[in-house]
Formats: sequence, C-alpha cells, structure tokens
Amino acid sequence: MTTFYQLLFSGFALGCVYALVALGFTVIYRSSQVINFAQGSLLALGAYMVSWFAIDKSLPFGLAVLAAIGVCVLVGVVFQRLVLRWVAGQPVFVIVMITIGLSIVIDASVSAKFGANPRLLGDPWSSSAVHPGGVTLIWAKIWTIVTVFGVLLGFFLFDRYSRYGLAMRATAADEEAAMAVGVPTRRVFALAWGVAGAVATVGGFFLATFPNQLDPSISAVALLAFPAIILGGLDSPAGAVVGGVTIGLVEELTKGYQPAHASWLGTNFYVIAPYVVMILVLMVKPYGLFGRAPVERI
Amino acid sequence: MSSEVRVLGRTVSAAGLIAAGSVVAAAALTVALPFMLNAFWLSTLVFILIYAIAALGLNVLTGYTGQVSLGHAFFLAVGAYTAKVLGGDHQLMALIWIPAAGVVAGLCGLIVGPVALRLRGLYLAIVTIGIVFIGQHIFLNVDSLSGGPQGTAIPSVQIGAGAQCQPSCSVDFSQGTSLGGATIDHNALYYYLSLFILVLGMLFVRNLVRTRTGRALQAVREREVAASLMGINLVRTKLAAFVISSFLAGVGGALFGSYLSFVRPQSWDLILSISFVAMIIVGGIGTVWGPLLGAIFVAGTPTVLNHYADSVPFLQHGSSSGGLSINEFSSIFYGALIILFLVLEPRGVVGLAGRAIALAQRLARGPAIPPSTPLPSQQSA
Amino acid sequence: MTLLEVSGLTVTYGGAVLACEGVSLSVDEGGSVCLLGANGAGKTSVLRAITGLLRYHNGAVVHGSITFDGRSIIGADTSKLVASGIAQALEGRRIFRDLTVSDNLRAGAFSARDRSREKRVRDEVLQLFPPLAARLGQAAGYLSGGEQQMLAIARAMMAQPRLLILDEPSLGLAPLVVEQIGASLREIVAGGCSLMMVEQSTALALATTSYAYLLENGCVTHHDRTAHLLADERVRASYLGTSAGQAEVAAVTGEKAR
Amino acid sequence: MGTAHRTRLAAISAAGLLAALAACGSSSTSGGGATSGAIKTGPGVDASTKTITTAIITPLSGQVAIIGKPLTAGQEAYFQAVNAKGGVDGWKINYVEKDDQYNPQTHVQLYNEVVGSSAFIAQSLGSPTTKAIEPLADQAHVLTAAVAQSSSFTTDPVMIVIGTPYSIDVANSLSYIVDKLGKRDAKIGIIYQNDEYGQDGLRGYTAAHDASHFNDVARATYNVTDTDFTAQVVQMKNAGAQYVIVNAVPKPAATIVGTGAAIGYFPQWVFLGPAWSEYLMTDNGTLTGKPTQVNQVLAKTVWVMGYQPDWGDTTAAGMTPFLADQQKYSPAQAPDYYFMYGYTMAQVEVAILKKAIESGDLTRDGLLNARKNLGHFSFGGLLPDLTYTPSLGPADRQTLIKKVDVTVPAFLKTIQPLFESNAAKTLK
Repeated sequence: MTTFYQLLFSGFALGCVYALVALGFTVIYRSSQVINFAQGSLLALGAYMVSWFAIDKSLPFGLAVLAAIGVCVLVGVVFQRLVLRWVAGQPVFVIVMITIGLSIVIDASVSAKFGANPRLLGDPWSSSAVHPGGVTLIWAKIWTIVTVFGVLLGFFLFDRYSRYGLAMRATAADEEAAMAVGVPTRRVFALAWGVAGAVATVGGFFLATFPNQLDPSISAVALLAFPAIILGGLDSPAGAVVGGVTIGLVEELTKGYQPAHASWLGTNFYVIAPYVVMILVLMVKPYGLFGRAPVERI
Repeated sequence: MSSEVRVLGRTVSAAGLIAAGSVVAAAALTVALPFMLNAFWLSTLVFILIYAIAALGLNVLTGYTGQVSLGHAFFLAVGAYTAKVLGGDHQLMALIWIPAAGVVAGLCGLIVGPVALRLRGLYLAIVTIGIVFIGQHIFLNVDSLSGGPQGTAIPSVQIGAGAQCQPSCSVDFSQGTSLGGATIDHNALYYYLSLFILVLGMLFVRNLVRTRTGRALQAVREREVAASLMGINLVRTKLAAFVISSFLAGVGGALFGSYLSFVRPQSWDLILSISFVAMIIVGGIGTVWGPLLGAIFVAGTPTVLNHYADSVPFLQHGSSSGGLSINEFSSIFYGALIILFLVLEPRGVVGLAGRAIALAQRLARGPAIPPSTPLPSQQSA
Repeated sequence: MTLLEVSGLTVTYGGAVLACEGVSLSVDEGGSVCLLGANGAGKTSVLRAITGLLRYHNGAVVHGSITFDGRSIIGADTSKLVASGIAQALEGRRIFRDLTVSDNLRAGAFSARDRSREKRVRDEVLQLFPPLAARLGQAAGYLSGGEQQMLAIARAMMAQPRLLILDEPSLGLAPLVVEQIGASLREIVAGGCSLMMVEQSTALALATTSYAYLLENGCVTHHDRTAHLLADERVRASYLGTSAGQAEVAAVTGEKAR
Repeated sequence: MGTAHRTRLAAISAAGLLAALAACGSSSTSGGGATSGAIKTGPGVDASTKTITTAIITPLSGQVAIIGKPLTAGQEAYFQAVNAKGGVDGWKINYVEKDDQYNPQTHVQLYNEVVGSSAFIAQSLGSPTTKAIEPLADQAHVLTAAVAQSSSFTTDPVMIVIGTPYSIDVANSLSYIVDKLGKRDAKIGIIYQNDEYGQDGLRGYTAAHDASHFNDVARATYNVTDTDFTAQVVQMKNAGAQYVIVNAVPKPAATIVGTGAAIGYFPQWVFLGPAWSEYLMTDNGTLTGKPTQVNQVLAKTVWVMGYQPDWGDTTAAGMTPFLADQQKYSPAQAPDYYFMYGYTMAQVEVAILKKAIESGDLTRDGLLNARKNLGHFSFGGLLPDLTYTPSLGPADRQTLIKKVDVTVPAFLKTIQPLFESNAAKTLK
C-alpha cells in the first residue's frame, strides 16, 4: 500500500505539471483555435531562464522565477504582436506551423546558450522530504502541487471575475462579436500568449527540480500534455487541469503496476497509456470530457 | 535541335514555344542531374524526392480533404517494415515489395481511418499523434517485425531478379550499375526510381482531384455538413483519403528505409510527421506541386544552410565550445525563415511561384500594352 | 448637428471585390436612420467600414471619408470607436452563448465611455429589456431568439453609445417580438442616442427610424424621410416586397407608422 | 500514364547521352589507385602535398554533443600532435568535421559529402547512424572508425572499434560483484533505457545471469524522455535490490539515484560508462565548480564501469604525453573520458596509417589490409592493449570499476583494475 500511495503522490505531482502545460495550450487554443507547438520550448526556456537568473545572475530564487516569467511572457507577447497578428484569419495549420518555427528558434537558441549538459536550477528545496506513514513526500514536489494549485486558482479567479478574464472568454466565444462590443481582441491574444508563457515557466522549473535535472529534453513534456488537453477538451481550462492530473496518475500507476501485472502489453507501456486513455475517451466523447463541439456553419 | 526551333518558330506562338522549350529543358535537366551533382547533393535530392512522395500522400488527406494528420510517420514505418519482411525475410523482388508497402500501409489507413472519422480539426491532429506513439510502442516490442529497439536493416532495391539471369540483367541498387559505359551509382539509381514514382504519384493526384472522388474530397474540406447534405458519403470519402494518403506514405517509407538501409523504431517519430505537415504547408497546401516544393524547402534548407555556414566567420567550428555552432545557427535561421515565409506568403511556395509567374507574364506582355493603360492587377496588389 | 458623416465611401474585399461605391449618408445627433437594401446590396460593408470591422473581413476603404463627431475614423480600432461612442450589434445576434447574460452585459461595457457608471447603466438597460433582468445568471445560449436579440442590443447599450448601429435586428423573429424590440429602440432614440439600422425587411426599420437610404448594388439609389418613402408606391413595391409577403409587411408597417 | 511513360523513355535515352559528358565533367571518386613513388594512393590521399584527408561525422550540437564534442576534441588533439611532430612518416593528417546532430539521414548525406575526398572516416558516432552508412562503406571499402558498441561492427572488416562493448562491461561488473567480492546471494537489479543501448546492456546482464545465476530480483525500463522515475526506483526498493545496474544516460541516471535518496533507498548503483557525466557532480564539470544536489549521494553510492585509467594516473605510460598534448592542443578541455577516448581512437588510426604507408599502399584496400594486419597495439595504458587480427571479434573484453570521488579530477577513482570475466567470454 505504501507503494501505491508513493506512486499516487508522484503521479499527482507530475500530473500537476501536465495540468499547467495543458493550461498553456488551452488558453491559446481558446483565444485563437491554434495549438501552440512552441509550448514545450517556452517551458524549457522558462526553466533555463530561472537557472540563469538564479545561478549566473545570483538573484534570490523567488526573484529569479519572477524574472524568468517576465522573459517568457515577453517572448510570448512579442511573438503574438510581431508575428501572429499578421496571419490572423489564415488557415489554422499555417499558424500552427509558424509556432513550430518559433519552437525551432527557441530550442536552438537555448541549446546555443546553455549547451546540452545538465545544469543547476538554483532552487532552495534540495533533497529534503517528509515521510508520513512511510511515504516520501519530497518538498520540491509538495511545492509543485501547492504552487500549481495556487496558479490554477489564480487563473480561474482571473478568468471568472476579472475584466480581462471576461474579455478572454468573450473572445474565445466569438471573436468578431467581442471586437464589435469593444473588446481589444489583439490585446487579448497577446494576453493569452503571456499567460501561456507564464504557466510554461512555472511548469518548466518545477519539472527540473530535484530529483530531476535541468537539460533540454524537458521540452518533450509538452508531448505528454497533448493527451491531457484532448482528454479535458481543447477549449476548457478546467478540462486541462482534470486531464493533466489524470494523465499524470495514469502514467505513474501504469509504470508501477503494468510490468508485473500486464506484461503482455509490452515494455514501457506507460509511455502510450495516456494516449490509449485519450483515444478511448474520444471514442465516447469526440470533444473530450469538457470540450464543446464547434458550431458548424453551412 | 536548333534548326527545328526556327521551323517551329514560324508556326507556334512565342509564349507556347518558350513554355514547350522550358518543359523540355526542365525534363532534360531533371534526367541529367545525377551526372551534374556530387554525391552529397544527389543524396540530399534523393531524400527530398522520397519525402515528396510521402508528402504527396499527406496532401491528399490534409490538403485536399482537410483532415489534418500528424500520424504520417507511422504509415511510413509500416511501408518500411513491409519492405523488410517481404524483401528481406522473404527475398521477394522490389517490384513486389514497393507496391506491397503501399498496400499494407493503405490497409492500416483503412483500420485507423474509422477511429479518426469521428474527430475533427486539431482533435484529429492530436489523436494521430497518438498513432505515432502507439506505433513506436508496437515496433519497439515486436522484434520479429522491426528488430526491436536495436533496429533492422531494410533491403536495397533489386530489379531484374532471379538467379537465372544474374548478373547481366539484374541491378542491385546498393551496388550501382553501369549503362552504356557510364557508371550509375546507388544514389543515382535511387534518384531515378524515386523520381519515377514521384512523377507517377503526381500524375495520379492531378487526375484524382479532377474526378468525382477528388471533388468529393475537396467538398469535405470546405464544409463537412454541406458535403454530406450534397449526398457525399463522408465515411467513404474520408476513408478513401486516408487510404490514398497511407498508400503513398507506405511507398515513401519503403524507399526511405531502403535508401537509408537501416531503421529503428525511434526513426518514426513525431518530428518526422511534423516535417511532412511542414512540407505541404510551406510548399502550398492542396496543390499538386506543393509537396515537392515543400520537400525541397524543408529537407533542403537546413542542408544548404549547414553546408554554406562553413564559410560564415563568426560561427564556432568543430568541437570547440562557446559561440553559436553551425547547426544551431542554421536551425535558428531555418525556424525564422519558416515564420517569415508563412507570414509573407501563407499559400506557400506555390503561392510565391504563382506570383512570380504572374509577374513574369506581366513583364513578358509589357511591351504589348500601351504605357497609358494601367495594369489590371495593380489595383488588386 | 451631424454626428456621423459618410461620403463617397468605396469598399473592396481582398483588393478585388467591390462591395459598395460612392456611398454617402449622414446621421444627426439624436437622429435615427435606416439603410435598406436587398441581400448583398452592400449594407453590412458600409457598417463594417464605420465600425472598424472591415479589416477583420479582409476588406478596406479604398475611397471616401467617414467622420464621427467631426473626426475621421477610417482605420480606427473598433475598441477605440466603442470608447468614443459607436456601439453595434452584429447581424445574427452573436451573443456569447456560453457566458451568462450578466457576463454578456459586462463584456459590452468593456470599452464603455464611462466605466464608473457601469452599474447604473446596467440597471437602465435592464429596464429597457425587462425579460433579461430575470435571467441574468443563465447561460445566454438558453435564451429565446427574441431575448437573444434583446441581449445583443442591451450589450451594445452597455457601452453608453452616442450612436447605436444595428445589423438586421429583426432577422428571424416573430412580428410580436419585433414590435417589442421596436418599442425599446424608440425609447433608446428618445433617450438621446442616435440610431443607425440596416434592414432587409423594412417593417422594423421604417417604424423606428426617421430617415432612410436605399442601397442597390453598392450604390445609394434613393434617400428620403421614412414617412415620404412609405407613401411612395414605387418604393413600397420594390423594397417592401423583398422579404415577407407584401401585404403582411404593409400591415405591420401601417400599424407601426401611425 | 502516357506522360509518365514518355518521361521515363526520355530519362533513359538522355541518361545515355549525358553519360559521356558527365564522365569528363566530374572527377572520378571511385577507388582506382594512382601510384606516387613507391606508395599507391587512393581517394583522400594527395601525394603532391603528402596529406591524408579524413572525415569526422559526429554530433557537434544537440543532445549527444555531450559525447561528440569532447571525443572529437580528443581526436583533434592527437592529430595535431602528430602533425606537429612531422606527421605520419612525413604525411600530414588533414581532417574535416561534419555535424550530423545524431540524425541517421543527415549522417548519410554527410557521409556522401565527404567520402569521395576522404581516405577513411575517422569517426562515425552512434549505432543507428553508423548502421546507415555501413553498407555504403562496405561496398566502397571505406575504413570507418565506429564509436558505437554494437557487436555487429566488430565483425565488419571495414570498421575500427575500440573499447569494451556495453554488454561485456555489464557482464564483467556483475562478475565483480558475485565472484570477486564474493556476494553470491546479493540481490541485483537493472534499470535500462528502452533502446539499442539499453538492449546491449541487458544482453550482458542476461548472459551473466545465465553464467553465474546471481540473484536477479528486478528489471525495469524507462523512456529517454521520462521525467519521473519513482515507479522504477520503488520497484528496485521493494525487490530489495542491493546492487542496481544503471544502463542509462546522465540525466535519467542522476534522477534515479536522486529519487532513491529521497525515498531512503541507497543500494550500490553501478553505472555504465554513458550514464556518467562530470556535470552530474558540479555545474561546470570540474573540481572547482559548484556542487549539484546529487553530488554527495553520487559520491556515496555510485560505481562506474569503464576501461580507461583515472585521469592523471601517470602509472599508465601513455598518460603523461596525453596530458601534455591536451594542455597544448586543447587547454580549455575539462577532464573528460570521452576526450581520452577520442585521443586513443586517433592513436589506432595513426597506427593503421603508419602500417599502410610501410606496406606502400594508401588506397582504400591498403588501409583495410593495414587494419586487418595491425596486430598487437598498445595505448600506453590509456585503453587496454588490443590485437587486430584477420579473424575479427570484439575489440576488447576487459572492464575496470571506479567509484565516484569528489576529490579527483573527473571525479572517478579506480577500485578494481582491468579484468575479464568468464561470462564475458561467452558473449559475442
């Protein structure tokens, strides 16, 4: 049973990071029906920026995180204002391709600046942990869960009650109508990219905390958030959270139990377990658990 | 040759002559390329042609039918492993395993298709990502098919098989051959074969889009509900697109594996899939020439950049650390180029070519139009 | 005093398709104007040119001028225009279906001229459209067609406009509902807000506005006071007969015009 | 169809026409031998300037550059040292470097680019990449130095392979635990990466198990992009594994050890060579760097298997000249065993060149013959001595065991010198 709780905890912590990444995807998708393929690269950039500010620039860790968030928000906003505004109205996949271009640029820049060797993050949590009932709860992971929930709560309050949160929802519902009633939609798109940059940074550095290391491969986590966003529904932030946590748990529990109990599914089945769950859900609900079927105009 | 031109010149219009002339010149150039390029550029070109074959398939599915798939790499893998089983394990000839690779991949498309039919837009795109991962999982675990994590050799193309007539009339593509005293090495052989298959594929797609099925595909792209109201069988149309797409991917995958000679399950990853989407978008979505032009851009640009970045002074060369490496530089440049290109010309290379041709025609027509007449297209520009 | 002045307006889409040519019209402060014409006559394009939505549809003003309150507003951002007093409700209502009625209204106030008055404005607007007051917490998508149209107008009114622009507000609504909306609109005009309305079916338009422009193939072919137009048999024949049965329309307008 | 048919006909006839033209235009790159003085020369060998050109195709950017860069730097250092001392019997070595980013397709293109003007390939890093060029190299008789431990390369006459294959390393390490330390009942497990590298280690693990029937309690796999290893580590812990073979690359390896420490599980971790990186210890990979969070636990619990002497251990005769060359030609290089590996690889290559020059044949076949008949070769202790004979087989079967030590350069200190186990003998 200890093993089960241990896996539950690590799966939940992992799922929280997926939830953040998924939220980044969802916010942008909701505003412009585009999947940002650069989300993983933004996440890596954010984590490296935290490391750079904390280690190379010797900022206190909290400040380093804020500064890194600033950088990623800036990259997101500038990209939206400088590039994406010119292709508004183009086919979705042209825009998706442009985000792939961005991810190539960010990945190569990060690699050029920081190389491929593991790097220190500069976080304050080290390897300390608490052990209730024989289950090890690493502080870094406890902080991950707490912070992620804080960020998610903040986002939902912002989305539900703030003026710009409303503007985001209105733009998501009907872009032209939102423009017509005076919502500055371009600012809203930029805001969505800013939010995506911010949550990517938080997800990124938590992913790189002990016992994990910071290296460029953390950008691959974005791939694991895909089943999460589909599971929840592309345009639903709440769905992103539910999907992210579910995927984290599915992955970790499969990893823990499938090799011994269902070995016929093959080595490393947990890698595809999230996708299998995703496809099964989609067979029943083609727009995910919380997603909305788009209105088809004839 | 030159006297003929003059004879024709009296009867055929200048524009027609130029067009015919450039077609002949282009064909001759295409045939002569292997003798003009060194092995490096030729092998780059072979990869481009093979990619173009597979991209042509994706273009039927995504470009003409509007079903975005990021699972193309899986169907290439199916083609490559079909080649391995039929050509490697069972020693069948290439004339059988190349089309068989397409057929088996097409059948897989038929199986995967119904799953994808329920989904639209980016939901479909992401589910097809799942196909890539599930495919890799299968290939990693079924050693007899794929060699497992270690990978497996894919046979080289052999034409004119049979122990009876060796070696005079059989050609092993990995060995090269000689024809009329000229050596045609393995790169050139793969070049001609891929070119031949690509041309067949392009003709097929060009004809397909003019048929009833082809128009149905495009109707589905424009408006799914409207298409079904028009009496188009959505299921059959989408499945047809999936099957055609997978068939070409399978053929491309068999050639890719054969030319690369060795593949492992990790080769068929999402990045490969994405690069096919990149090809058809950058090339010009829903056009016959788009996949080839896109393959030239996507597979050619980084190669050209890397090749010539050798002479860029501020870059770091070799093993020394610090500074921008050539690959990092060319990656940044390439990524930025994709962004810039699609911002300026979202219709892709084909759109750009269209503009260039329109400009050329305008310039060609220039003297014929009195200077006072405003050019009709100026207003729209 | 003239509030909105459009003169010689020519609009194209994609640099090629001509939507309207040389259109001139004006709306007085406190006045109410309608723009009548068949489907595809270019009415919506004129509105888009005024409200800054043309770019969103890949269109552009290639000729002419538009001034609001004496200042040129060609190419201005829609949100800026809303802030300066031009509010609109698009054709087809276009409410935010997943948002609550209350959030729809809040969204309408995003670029309002005086945001400190938001609460008071909301109360005023709800008085104009009483059915909405009872359904504030509901998702707007569950409202009836008429209520949705009311919400669309109410949402626009949340911006405290000096000029309210409506595109086909009577589209697809039952005559009784159209009548209710007409009453609200007359109240809005009476409250000092100018009104500009585009209609294909003229029942509501002629009943609520005092001046009309007839648009045909992108050009203004006729303009006059609505009262005069109603008296013109020729106009009645060609414009009032476009949508519903002519007799029915005549009946509705007759009733409204008294 | 009609058009395609015509196109094809045109293609065939035009090919014939153009062949003659092309024959004049392009310089012949096939291996026909010219003779200069007493020495026959082939592609990449310029008798007029007495230079031999070779090519290095390796990842100089991307994830695997961690290996490719120092390895290439090591080769460069030795080639430069040889050139500075007058070359190989007067022949200078000229090398070109190509960055393949560990992509097989790019690797093939680059091979095609360089092969015509290279006498041999001085480095082809990676199994999948080298496998892709192997048929080409076989066909054109191009001597190729493979930095890959796939057993198939050791039996290919065109391939130069040095060092001990991973499978044999693993088998030897297990024998060290079971036989040398006498822990017959020790519980042992393995965590391996699910790819060809992991499979190679697993092969050694299985062979050792078949040979000595040690107490194999758990096997776990992971995927190279994984970020969480709790399940695998918990599996080892629950099985009570006292020794765990870590068949991984550096980041996952460190994460595994760190996860173990967090849940209070401290077995003896036994890393394969590629699992180790100096950067796991400090932020710049040297003694002066800032220690990482896993620095202490690595030092307490990790052994690393290998076959190279400790950095700076001058009891190996080759160490002093090696360090001198490193200081002179690659002074910025931090202590790094891949650098040493590259240096030794270049030593073999130079020895082969020397042998080929002695036999008066620098053609491609001449180089292959020289490799086949090189015989016994000593690296001065930088690598186990090796013997190339016409009958091919694994280059090396010996392994040594090091422990992590925070006080020595490169952080590794030998605790068990080179040895060979019986289990390793059974492995091919």
